[in-house]
Parts: sequence; structure tokens; C-alpha cells
Amino acid sequence: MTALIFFLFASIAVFCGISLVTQTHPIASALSLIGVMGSLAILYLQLGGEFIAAAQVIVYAGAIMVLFVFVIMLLNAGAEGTSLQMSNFAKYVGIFLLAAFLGLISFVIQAMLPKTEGVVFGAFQGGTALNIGRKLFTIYLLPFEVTSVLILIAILGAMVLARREI
Amino acid sequence: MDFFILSLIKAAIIAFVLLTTLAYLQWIERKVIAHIQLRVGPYRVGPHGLLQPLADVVKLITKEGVVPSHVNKVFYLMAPFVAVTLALISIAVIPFGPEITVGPVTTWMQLTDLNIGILFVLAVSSIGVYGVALGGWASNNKYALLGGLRSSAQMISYELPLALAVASPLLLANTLSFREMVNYQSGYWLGFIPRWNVWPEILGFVVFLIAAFAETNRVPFDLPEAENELVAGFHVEYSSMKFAAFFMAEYANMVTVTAVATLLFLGGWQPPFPEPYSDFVPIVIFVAAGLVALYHGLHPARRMDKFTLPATGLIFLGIAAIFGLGFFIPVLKTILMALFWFCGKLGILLFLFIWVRATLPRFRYDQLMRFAWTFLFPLSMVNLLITGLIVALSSK
Amino acid sequence: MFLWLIPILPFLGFLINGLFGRRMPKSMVNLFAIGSVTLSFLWAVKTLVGLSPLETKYIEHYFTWIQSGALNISIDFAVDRLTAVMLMVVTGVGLLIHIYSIGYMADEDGYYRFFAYLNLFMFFMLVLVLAQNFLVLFVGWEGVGLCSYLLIGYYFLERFATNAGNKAFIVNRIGDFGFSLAIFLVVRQFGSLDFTKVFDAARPMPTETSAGILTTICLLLLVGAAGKSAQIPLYVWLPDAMAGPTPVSALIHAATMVTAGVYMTARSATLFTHAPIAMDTVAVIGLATAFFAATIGLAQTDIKKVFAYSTVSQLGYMFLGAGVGAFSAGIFHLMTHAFFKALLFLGAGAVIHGLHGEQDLRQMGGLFKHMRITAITLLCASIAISGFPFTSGFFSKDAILVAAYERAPWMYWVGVLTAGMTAFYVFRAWFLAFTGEYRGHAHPHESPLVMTGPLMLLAVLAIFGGFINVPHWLEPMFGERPENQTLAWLSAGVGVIGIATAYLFYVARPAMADGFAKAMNGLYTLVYNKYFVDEVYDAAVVTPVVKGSRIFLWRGVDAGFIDGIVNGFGARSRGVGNILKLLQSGNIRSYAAWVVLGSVLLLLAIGFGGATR
Amino acid sequence: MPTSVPVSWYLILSAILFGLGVAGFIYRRNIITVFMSIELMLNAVNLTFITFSYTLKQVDGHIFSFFVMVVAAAEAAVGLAIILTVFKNRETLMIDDVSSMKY
Repeated sequence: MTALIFFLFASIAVFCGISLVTQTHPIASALSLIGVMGSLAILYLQLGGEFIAAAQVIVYAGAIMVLFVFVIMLLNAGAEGTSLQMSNFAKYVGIFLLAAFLGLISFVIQAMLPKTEGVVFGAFQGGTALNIGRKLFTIYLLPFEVTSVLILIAILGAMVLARREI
Repeated sequence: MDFFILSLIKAAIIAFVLLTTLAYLQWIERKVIAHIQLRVGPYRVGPHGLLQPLADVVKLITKEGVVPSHVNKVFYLMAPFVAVTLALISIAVIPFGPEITVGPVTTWMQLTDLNIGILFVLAVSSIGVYGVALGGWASNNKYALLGGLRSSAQMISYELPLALAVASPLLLANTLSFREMVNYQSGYWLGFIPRWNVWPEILGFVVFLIAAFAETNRVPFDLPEAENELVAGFHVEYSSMKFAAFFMAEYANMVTVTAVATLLFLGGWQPPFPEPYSDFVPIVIFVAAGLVALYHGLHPARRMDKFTLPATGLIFLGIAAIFGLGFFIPVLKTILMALFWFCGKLGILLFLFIWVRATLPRFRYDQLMRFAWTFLFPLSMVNLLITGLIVALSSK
Repeated sequence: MFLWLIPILPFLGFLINGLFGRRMPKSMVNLFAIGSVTLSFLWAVKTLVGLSPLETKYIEHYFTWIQSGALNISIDFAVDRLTAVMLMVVTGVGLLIHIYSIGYMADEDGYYRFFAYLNLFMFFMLVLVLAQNFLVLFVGWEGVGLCSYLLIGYYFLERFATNAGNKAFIVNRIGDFGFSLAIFLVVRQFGSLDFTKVFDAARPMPTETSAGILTTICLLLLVGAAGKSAQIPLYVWLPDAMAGPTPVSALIHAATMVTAGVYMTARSATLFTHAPIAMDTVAVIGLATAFFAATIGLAQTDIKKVFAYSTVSQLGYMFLGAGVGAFSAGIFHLMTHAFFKALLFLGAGAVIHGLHGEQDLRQMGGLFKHMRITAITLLCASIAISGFPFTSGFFSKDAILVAAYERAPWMYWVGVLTAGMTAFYVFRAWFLAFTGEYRGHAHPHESPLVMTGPLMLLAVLAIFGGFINVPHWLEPMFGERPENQTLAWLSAGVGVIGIATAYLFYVARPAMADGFAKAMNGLYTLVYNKYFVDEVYDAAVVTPVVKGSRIFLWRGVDAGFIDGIVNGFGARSRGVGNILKLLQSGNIRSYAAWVVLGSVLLLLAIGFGGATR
Repeated sequence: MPTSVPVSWYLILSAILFGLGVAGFIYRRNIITVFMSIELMLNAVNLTFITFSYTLKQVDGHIFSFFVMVVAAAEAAVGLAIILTVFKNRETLMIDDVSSMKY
């Protein structure tokens, strides 16, 4: 069952990832990315990250990507044009190199973690909102506050950029 | 595999009841608005138009599904599907009543319980915007695009006060699960005031309701589909079942937010009166309604009333009898009482939605955004701060 | 007990006055400055009452300041009996001087600045006094030095004031250098700076008959104390420090800061008692300073200079007391000295104020009828410092002298002689200022009540302060001291002789003084010019250092070497940048490609590195 | 079909997604798509955080990925504002046309 879910959503994620790169229209890319995020959220759930899965959907899919879609719609960005201005040679060599590199990394990962037992749903129960909140507001309080300041700066920056005629 | 069968049964019941409710919700809305505006509303199909939803469904299904030639087909077809799926999915974590034992099976009156049920609902509602935005964009029509744009901006803006308003009862109850939230609200202050979150969180409740109106694109925040500016907004290019899907999504969203409001603020299925008295309330109500119907049946104002009203009265009396039966079968009583109170609260809130639609004018777009960011958002923030203060002070 | 409130209150006053004082009316500045010190004083009183009888040390731990290896330095405040005396002196006398300053500084520019600095000084002084380890004490020590510098240079438009400030600061650096070395040695020897730990560790150590580690520490501490408390050879800054406003001279350069050295010595008594050589050095330096400064004081014509040398001399007494083991007597004298010397300075300030800035004794005279309160209070201070029987100086000075006699009789005799000179020059100043005919040109007038009030209070303390039996109070810390009535009366008698001589020279037969000066012309010139010590220092130390810095450090090291390195780096960087800038194509995708290439290479390196390992 | 998958497969999935993000970043010319490729890479990294959190049975990885999300949100807000400004001034979203920031 765990394996089935993993394969299902991993393949969805990979498929959507490829689609993100290859689709010519930004909004198609955006929807592919949402697909990746959604399937990753399921995988997070499987790994015991229930809070982070919800946060993934709320923050990434529900806020950030809505912003992307909004901007794409606002700019009415059209398709990129068929030619990627990439010679066939570069395209195929690039794909080959990417595949080779991914293979290498997979090999290294397998070599580094040779005998890990399988993932079992429910084996890790620490990802509840309670646990994350505990850590976040004790050990990680300072980073938390710093990120809140960062968000504030980002809001101000976005306002300044959007408002003033630059 | 017991779990699967049980879930399947529950899912089937919930789906059936929910879809019927959605269909009839529209009938109720039309009726209520008609009566508020001194009209009769749907009247021809069935007694008092009761069969109107059925007729509508048949009409929508059999209609020709026109796909305009200039649309982006994939997304155009995907949008209503996304909208209705996301609208229906969050009902899965809504509990309708307490744990019950029917024969050998002990189960909750809920499809599934998540530790993070409330977050789940928030997450689903946060991606619900894609249906509308996508539909607006894929239609390749400027009115639809404007509707889609408005809806994205509006929904992300109002999601902030909504989430913050939700956070306050979470702080009080210290849980993210709907069940525990309802359990937290059980009991009574001074023996008769129900310990619902709505009392300490009255501000949060109001903010939640306002933001919920905006999230569901209802009047007075129905800018995405403003008929007189945008023709019909994001669904201007849709017809037949695809159009119906958007409609269903809207009503399903309404049901979801009212259910969440009920669970978070109004104590879920907890009765507003202490135990022995609350048991008699539904019987009294149904008996009274049945008697009134019978009485009017004996003095018919219209031709058909001679037949329909006594029948209705008898049905009401029958329902009262079933409630009465509950005194002898504890399980039945638990189920019925929970359903009665839950649906009663839900109904009141839904009526509020309809009422507001019939009375309030629409906002202008800039007013809408300013209202969200400069009033509702700070208000919910203040409310959250106050709640946090209360919790911090009372926890010692 | 919230000990931290005591220093923090003046600090708040400093913050408020320093940040907003410019825009506030004087009454507000007064409110914050005086109010904060008053509250601090009251809180100190409340604390001490609450802690009495204070048999043991009361320590409050706040937080760890420095944690490095085995070294753990925390911010602690502590109160014991020694600190209690200091607390009362600092906050009490400080409060009176603050009040006095309202009148004295009324017409000065930068009113808020003065009070801000004064409050800051109170903060650092209280930190110094309350400190429970050497480092916190050092913080207060440096802080009061800073405030002293700021306040000496208060009239910073005047050349001599800034010069005097610089002089005080630089001379103090020498002392602080010794003090820091002492602290390093303490860390090295004891692994801690906490007073309790250090002294507990030192107590069982054997008394060092020859120079050992404790002797070294104590001698270095002495260097620090000599710098701060103006002892030979580092006393030269104190007379020049009189360039500051008179209340500053009274508070910082007479009553509190300069006594920090004595306090520190008494605080480290445990270390000193284990190092007799250091003790003797302390005693000899103290005695020499007392005598030496007293002789200079005989011939000064500036009223503040007279009292400045008197301060140096009296500080010498305190060191003598500490050096002969009579720490409690030293602290006792510190307290009484704070009373009468503050009074002397404040009285001198009142005179100067009444004469619109005139400080030269030769331009005064006959002021008694113009400013009676000032004259009488100054008289009280004068008889107190002269050791007239039953005044405060009588008890404290004689406690020191008796202890010195126990140690070595010659010390006693030198001390007695100094006491006589002290009586002489103080009364010389008094007679010159208040008797005879007025020789100046200003229109003398009495000072307002806000100035004379503190004077009268201090006069009472100067006369009767000796009945506060500080040595007895400090007995648990420093042990009992001997008493000897005969010796005490003897030194008092010498004091009376000194007074009589002054009367003879400057009232009865004014011609005699000039005649005497003519007769001893060479000696008089030498003393009048302060033994030419400043000139010797200038030639021996200052000029070579300045010249050396200019030629070698500035032209050679700084301009040639360091600037050369920096400029060279800049030039090389530009050269490299000229080549590397070609990578900056402005095309983001090419940047990304570079980054990817780099990370792939890194990954490969890690992969192969991991494989080969 | 195995009943469960080893932890390393999650990491490999993450590597694949990251590689796809890199490829998108380099190949694509639309600024928005490039931006989305960055988000894809961040997501891939988050997956490794969660996976290691699972392996080590510690919740810290979740918190890191939480921070990554927050930073991504801030980045999206500012980045999209910049994109809007660029579009307003240059009428283009092609990344190769925005190359005046050079030596």
C-alpha cells in the first residue's frame, strides 16, 4: 500500500515536473507545479509530516502559486514560442547529461544509504502541529522571529516595487 | 477491510444526502428570496415547486454542452471539475455527530477524522480558487478573465482574515481536530449558557462569517460573477453540466463553511439547552409544524392545498414520532439529536446567507479590497491577540 | 533586593537627559537628574536597612556575561559592609553635590550635558562599588575614568580644559594598564575573577616574604590604584583636573572617584595581607605622596589647586592606612575626607561663584562679611581636615597615624609633620580668602540656598561625621585596630600649631610670610613650581613619544606599510576583476549554467572523494 | 511490487525533481517559468528535509522546510513584484532580453 502510494504520486510528481519544464505556456507550467506540490504533500503525509503537508498545500499551492497564476493572468503572458532557441544538439546532449547526472546521483544515494528499511506509514509520529509548535517557539524562536521580519521586509518591498514608477 | 466497507457506506450516505441537499438548497434559496421579495418563486413543478430541482437537473444534463472554439480546451474542461471536486472533498472531515454503536459496529458520524482536520479544510479552500481562476482564464474572454482575476485576488485576500478568525477558537480549544473542538464546547456555564466559542469569540465569529461570504463568492462579495458588469464573470462561457458544476461548487462551499462555522463557533451537534429539555425540542417543533399544516389543509387557500398540506402535516407528525421512538432506542436518539441540532444550526446559517443575498447590494471592487485589508485583517489580528492574551492569562 | 536598581536609576537619568535634555527646560533636567540620584540614594538606604546587620556578604546574580572555557564571568552585584560605606558616601555626597550643582551651573551652557555626565558618573561609580568581580569593577573603573575625562573637558572650548582632560585620561591609562595586567594574573593564578572565589583561594596561601605571584598582583593593582587615586608618580593629572567645574572637582576628584583606588586596595585586602612587600610599598608611596603634595600645597595661590594638592595628600594618608594594614582606618578616612573635602571644594566653588570666576587667593580677602555661611562652613571643613579634636578628621586621621606608629614610628612622625602642614595650608587659604581687606575687583555676594544648603549639611557631617564608628563597623572584615590616646592628642596638637602658624603668617603679621618666602627663596620657587615635575615628565616622556609617533609610526608604519598593503590589495583586486568581469554577461541563464557546472563538479568531487575514502 | 519503499527512493525522487528544476531554470526563457523552476527546486529540497526527518525521527527537518516555505513566500512576493515592474518597463518577459546588468 505504501509502495503503491509512493509510486503513484512519485510518478505524478515526476510527470508534472517534466511537464513544468516542457510546456510552452506558463499557466500550464504553473498547474504542473501545483501538481508536483500536491503529490509531494501526499508523500509528506506518508512520511509523517501531517502539519507540513497541510502547510505545503496552504502556503505553496494556496498562496504562492495563486500569486503566480494571478500574475500570469494579469500580464496575460502568452506562450513562449515554439523554438527554445536551443540547437537540437544542445537539447539532446542536455537531456542525456541530465539523465546521466541523475543516474550518478541515484547511484551515490543508494551507495550512501545501502540498507535502509522501507518507509512505513505511521512510523514517525513527531510531525504533529503540537511538536512543530513546541520546537518552533522554543529552540527555533529566533529564526522564527527573523523570518517574520523577513516577511515584513518582503511585504514592504513588494509594496514599494508595485507602487512606485521605476 | 472492515474499515473500507464502513467508509464506503458512510461516503455513499454522505454523498447522496449532500448532493440532494445541494439541489434543494437552490430551491430553498429561490423560494426564500421570492418570499422576501413578495413573489411565490418556483411553483409549477410539483407542489410548491418541490420537484423543480429534479427538473433542473434533467434539463442541465440533457442540454447540449457547447465548447466555444476559442477556449483553451484542456483547462476549460478542467476548471468546473476542479471546482466541484475541491468543494465536495472537504465535507469528508466534517463530523455530524458523536460516536455511535450500531449493532457490532462502533463508528463516528464522520467520514474520516484527521488530526489536522481544520487545516485540511483551510488547505482545500485555499486551492479552491483555481477552479474559478482557471475557468476565467481558459474561457479566453475578457469578462471571464476579469472575473477570474477578481476572484483570485479576492479569495487570497479574504483567506487571511478567515484563517486568523479560525485560529482564535483553535487557541482556545488547543486542538486542530473537529471532534475535540466540539468536545471542548460541551457543557454549560451557570447551567444554561452553552459553552460555545461564539461567546468569547463573537468578534472572530463575525469576521469568519464575513470572510466566508467572500470565500464563497456570495453577495455582497460576488464580484467575480457580477452580472451587471461582467455579464456573468468567470462562467460566462460555460453551459449545461459544466455550468451546473460551478453552481454545485458554490453551494457545496456554502455548506462547508457553514458546517465549519457551526463546528468551530456554535458547538457542533451540542444542543443549546441542557440534556433533558433539549430532547423534547424537536418533537415539539415537528408536532407543532404538523398540526399547523393539518389545520391549513382543512382550510385550503388554494386548490392543491387540500391534498398536499395534510400530507406534509402527516410527514411532520411521522418525523415527530420517529423522534419519540428515540426515547426507547438510545442509538437512534443519539443520531437523531445530533443530526437535528447540527442541521438546525447549519440551516440557520444557510438561511443567513440567503437572507443577506436578498437584502444587501454588491460592493465596489476597490471597496471590497480595502475592506479586507484595512478593516477585516486588522480586526481579526486584534481578535487573535486578545484571544492569545486570554489564553495566556488563564492558563496559569 | 533589586540591587541593580541602585546604579540603573542614575543611568536612566543619564539616558533621558542625554537624549532629550537639549529640548527640555532646566526644571525637567533637574527633575530627572536629582530625582534619579535621590531615588538611588533612597533605594540604597532601603536595601541596607533591609540587609542589616549585614554580617555576611549579600550577592545577587544576574546573568553570565562571558563564558569561555573554564572562565566564567557573570554580572553580579554584592553588598558587604565595605560596599555599604561606599554606597552611602557615593549616593549621599553625590546627591548633595547634584543639588549644589543646580545653583552653581545655573548660568552655564550645556546644562543638560553636565547633569547627564554627572548621572553617568554615578552609574559607573555605583557599578564599581557594587561589583562582585574584578571585571565588573573594571567596567565601573573605566566608566568613571571616561566621565572624569568628559567632565574635566566640560569647558571644551578652552584649550587648557581639553588638555587637562587628555592628561587625566592618558595618565590613567598607565594605571589601567597595570590594573589589567593584575586582572590577567588573577585569572591565570585563580582561574576566576569572582571576589569570593579569588579571596577564598588566596586565604590559605602562605604569606610571601619574597616577591611572588601575589606580590606581583598586588604591585600591579597598586599601579592601577596609584593612577586612579593620584599617587606618586601618577598624581600629576589631579591638580590639572581642576579645570572642570567645581562640583565635578568635589564629586569626582575629591569625594568619590579618586578614592576608588583606596576602595580597590581595601577590597583586595586579602591579597595585600599576603604580600608584605606590596604593603610596604603602598605605605611608603602613600606617605611620600602625602608629604610631597602637602609641601606643594603650601605655596599655591589658586584656591582650587590648594585643595587639589590637599586631596592628593589626603589620599596619600588613606594609602598609608591601607599600607600599614589599617584598611578600616583608610576607609574611615575616605568617608570623612569625602565629607570635608567635598565641603572644601563646594565652599571654594561658592567663593568662586560669588566672585564671578575668580580663583586666585591673592585677589580675595575679607570675604567673611560678604558670605558668612560659606565662610563658616569652610571653617568647619578646615578644622576637620586639620584634625582638630573631636572633628571627623581627628578620628580618622589619627586612626591611620596610630596604625602607622605600630608599623614604624618614623612613618608616624612624617605623618604628623604632614598633618601640621595640612592645617597650615588649609588655614592659609581660609585666612587669605576671608580675613583682611578685599583685594579683588568683583562684587562678592552670598550664594543661593540651593548651594548653601548642601554646604551646611556637609559642615555638620564634617564636624560630627567622626562619631560614625566606621572602623568598628568594618571590624568583621579587617580585624581590630589599636588605639593610642597619647599619639592622637599629639598629632592634634601639631595640627593646632599649624593653624596658629597660619594665623601668625597671614593675619597677625602678614609681612612674615613674604619674608619667610624670600629667606627660603630657592626652596619656595621649587615648591611654587611643584618641583617641576610636569616639566620633567614632559621632557622625559611626552616629547619623545610624540616625536617618535610622528616620524616612525605615522610616516613609516601607517603611511608606508599599512597603506601600502591596503592599496596593493585594491590594485590587485582591480586587476583580477578586470579579467573576471568578462563572466558578467548579464545573461542570467549563463550564470545559472556556471552555478550548475560548479555544483556538479563539487558533487562529483564529493562522490569520488567519498568513494576513495 | 514491494510493499514498502526504502527511504533512499524518496531522496532519488527529490534529486530528480531538483534536476528538472535546474533544467527548467537553464532551458526556459520566460521569467515566470524560471521562477517556478526555482520553486520546484525548493520543493525538492523540502522533500529531502522531510525524508531525513523521518529517518532520524526528529521533527527539526519539518521546521526547516517550514522556514523554506516562508522564505519562498517572501521570495515570491518580491520576485513577482519585480517581474511586474520589469514587464511594465520593458514589455517583455523573456529573460534574455533583460541583460543590461553587466560589466
